[in-house]
Amino acid sequence: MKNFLALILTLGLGALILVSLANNAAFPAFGDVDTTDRVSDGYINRDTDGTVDNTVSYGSTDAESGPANIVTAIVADYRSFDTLGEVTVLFVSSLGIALLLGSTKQKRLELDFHPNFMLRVGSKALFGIILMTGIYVTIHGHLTPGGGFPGGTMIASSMLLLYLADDTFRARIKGFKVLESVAGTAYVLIGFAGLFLMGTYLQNFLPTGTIGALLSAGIIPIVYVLIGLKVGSEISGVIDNFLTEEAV
Amino acid sequence: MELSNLEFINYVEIFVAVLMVVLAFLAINSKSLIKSVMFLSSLSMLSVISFVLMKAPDVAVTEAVIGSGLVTSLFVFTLLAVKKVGAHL
Amino acid sequence: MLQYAAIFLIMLGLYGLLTQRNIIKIILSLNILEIGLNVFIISIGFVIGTNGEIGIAPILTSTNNSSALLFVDPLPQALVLTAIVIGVGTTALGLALAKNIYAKYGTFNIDEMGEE
Amino acid sequence: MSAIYLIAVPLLAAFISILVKKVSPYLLLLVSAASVVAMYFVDLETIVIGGFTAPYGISLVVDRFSQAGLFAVNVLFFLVVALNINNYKKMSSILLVALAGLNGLLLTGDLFNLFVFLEVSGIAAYLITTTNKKPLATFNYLVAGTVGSSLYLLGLILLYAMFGTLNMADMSQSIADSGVSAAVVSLPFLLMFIGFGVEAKLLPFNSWVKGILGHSNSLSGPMIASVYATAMGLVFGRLLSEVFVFDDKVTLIIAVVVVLSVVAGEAMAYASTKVREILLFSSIAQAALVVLLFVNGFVGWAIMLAIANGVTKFLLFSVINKATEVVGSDEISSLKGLFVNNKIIGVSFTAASLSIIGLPLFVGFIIKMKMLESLFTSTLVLPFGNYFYPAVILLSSIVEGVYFIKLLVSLWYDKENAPVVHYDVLLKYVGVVIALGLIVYGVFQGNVVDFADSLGAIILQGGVF
Repeated sequence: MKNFLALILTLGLGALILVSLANNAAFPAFGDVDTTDRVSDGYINRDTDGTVDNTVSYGSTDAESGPANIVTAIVADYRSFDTLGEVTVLFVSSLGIALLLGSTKQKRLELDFHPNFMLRVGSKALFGIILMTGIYVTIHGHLTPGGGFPGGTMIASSMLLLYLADDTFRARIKGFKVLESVAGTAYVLIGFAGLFLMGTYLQNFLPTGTIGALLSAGIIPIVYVLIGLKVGSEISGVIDNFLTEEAV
Repeated sequence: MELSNLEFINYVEIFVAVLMVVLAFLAINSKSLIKSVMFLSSLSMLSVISFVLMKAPDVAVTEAVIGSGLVTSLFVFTLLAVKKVGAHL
Repeated sequence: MLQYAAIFLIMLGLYGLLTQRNIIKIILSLNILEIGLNVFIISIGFVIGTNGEIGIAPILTSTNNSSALLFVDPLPQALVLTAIVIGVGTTALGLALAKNIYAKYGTFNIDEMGEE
Repeated sequence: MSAIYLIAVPLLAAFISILVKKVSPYLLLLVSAASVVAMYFVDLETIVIGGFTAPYGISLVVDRFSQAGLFAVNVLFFLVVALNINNYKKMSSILLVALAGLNGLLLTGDLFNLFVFLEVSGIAAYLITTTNKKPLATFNYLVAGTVGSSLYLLGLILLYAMFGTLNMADMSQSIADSGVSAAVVSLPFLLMFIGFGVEAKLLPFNSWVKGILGHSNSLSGPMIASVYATAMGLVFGRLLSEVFVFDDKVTLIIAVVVVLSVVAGEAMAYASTKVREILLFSSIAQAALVVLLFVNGFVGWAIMLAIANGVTKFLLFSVINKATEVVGSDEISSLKGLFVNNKIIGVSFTAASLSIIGLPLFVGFIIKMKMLESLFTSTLVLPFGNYFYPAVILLSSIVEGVYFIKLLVSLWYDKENAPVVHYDVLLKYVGVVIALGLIVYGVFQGNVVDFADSLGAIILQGGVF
């Protein structure tokens, strides 16, 4: 009976959304979107002054925002404050997980299976590759898809491989803590640097360079590397917390 | 008959969309928790395909690594930690 | 089509949240809801041009080299990046709580825990 | 001074605090005290972040509205922290994040940034409630909160699809300019309303409240019931009064939901025998009342009610949770005669509860009087006519009066086996100050009335400053 009510409720809500979207003249149909009507136009053309209708191209120099990847330009430059909040969410939830699951005396969780030879060797080999990929993705975040968050997670999953390969492995948590704290602090301080040098918080204070070059986009690669380090160390900490238990 | 780019995407789209709904249904209704988690993981992988179809490579990479990889492993670790105690899952 | 699927996923997630009594399943439903939401947000930014050409992924490269080309809307993608990471934060926290709950009650099923 | 410090400095302190665990409680005290002081130096302005102006970048808005909210939230936060920091040193980093999140929530002028801060402060709140040692209740809170913010995000993205902007001011401008009917935007606003309704404890979405506040301790109780409730109420009000556009049908639905919340809250408080439950049901009713005022455009008095409610609930929850921790139960019968040995606390508790009921001489009276006055004389078209809301408010006040007086009587009288609870000196001082404040502002009502009227006027005119 309760399930039936829930079914009716969700079906009703779904139908309500579908019908009211279908009859809504202001809501664009799938694919029928004009980005020039939206703020995104400014992001794509790197032209938020709105004075002249400019465009930029691959290889332009000194654009308003430097990354070739437009999504990165939004995430790490135009709406960088959101990203600071996002980093904080991950930070506070990893703190909370450590608070909920961690205690001082911990040992590795005893799993049913033990890694065999292939797994041990294979993981060690893969560890390097995944770590390199993670670092590459992080550093090239302003040019190619990816960036600090997936890059950091890849770094953390290389740690996860080490955990799986070795029954007794524990990453050095203290080092991760330092990294996490330093990266977070540096992010906030970069924001302050923008405030003192340029007048607004988190403003880019370095030259934006040539769109498409590795060394371009001002503070964005720096911010993404910091995010990558921070996310990597946080998620490694989370994985460690999930794979350990209180020693009896 | 040759398919244009758009038509091809349309067919893949329908396939992915239907499969996603089916997988979500299975994930919710499966009796075994570990199977549910696997269905969720596949659902997440399919959402990666849909992101690629809708030209969002950044999101696709992030969802593949974080949503499909990390979340699944956290679910599995939780279940493994508990399984040891000997409860029925 | 993907847009309908996304709304369907959101509703399935809500249905799961309302009906499931197992904590892991509840977190799972939450994840389904979030995936649906993310697909929906991305679908908001998808662009098909007037001649049926598909929008380009929002990255300037040496081939897609001018911002005057038809790009898909990058802003929803940036929002989804944020939403995914936030979703992982809540999921991980929920799982940690689930572990604590299991340690306390010895079950994942809410009905078997008794009234607090 | 730029208000960005109110967000960035707690965040910086939080990131540093995980390295220096020993010092982190003092860091928390220092930062939250500094935030209170910094309130006086914050300029009224719109702060640009990242060098990109409003619709493109994120901006923080410091107007009278957010200033009032910041003031209340920061002071209450500092008090809660100062009273509890010794027992909850482990929570320091999380509390720092919570402070940053709450300030960000109140300041931000961007709808998506609001979602981010909703999650930041939300996750901090879930973690604060883990100190209750009721993981299942915390889990329910987490699920409810996440669903709420997901629905908010869904509504927000629908708005973006229609109007192509995320900035609040720009959004309401484009809605007005586009000339669409209110029916077109009612779905996204309804979704956002539901999303915030979870946080603001409105009726069908507030099942988490009982588990959290019914088992709260001296940190989580005042934090969730007072600090978070004030912040959420004000942010919700900001959206309701500055962004949301409702058509008549939706207004009717909302009116029904809100009135039901008030009635149900008061009825359940009346029926309950546990002190914490009485307080939490009463705060559900109060929160619904705040939303009701915001929905119908009485912004000034809604803000005053939210703040007064935050201040009084802080005192009530602090006193009761401390007593519960000592006695081990929050049944009225086991707390009988609590104030026999704690006269000062008793007097301030009494003053706070009388103010909530709305007896003359207290601030609550003025707020209720003015509320009724503006509802009666309102030229706006209210659902169910001009007499319906005042009737609901009066009725709920009577019920409120009955159960609070009953509660006060049993807490004051019973000279035998009265429990012995030692309260902090700080709480006594704060209690006296709050009680005096309630009376002083209640007697010399000019200030309050002027302030609320000017707030309401400013905000209704649509001006930022």
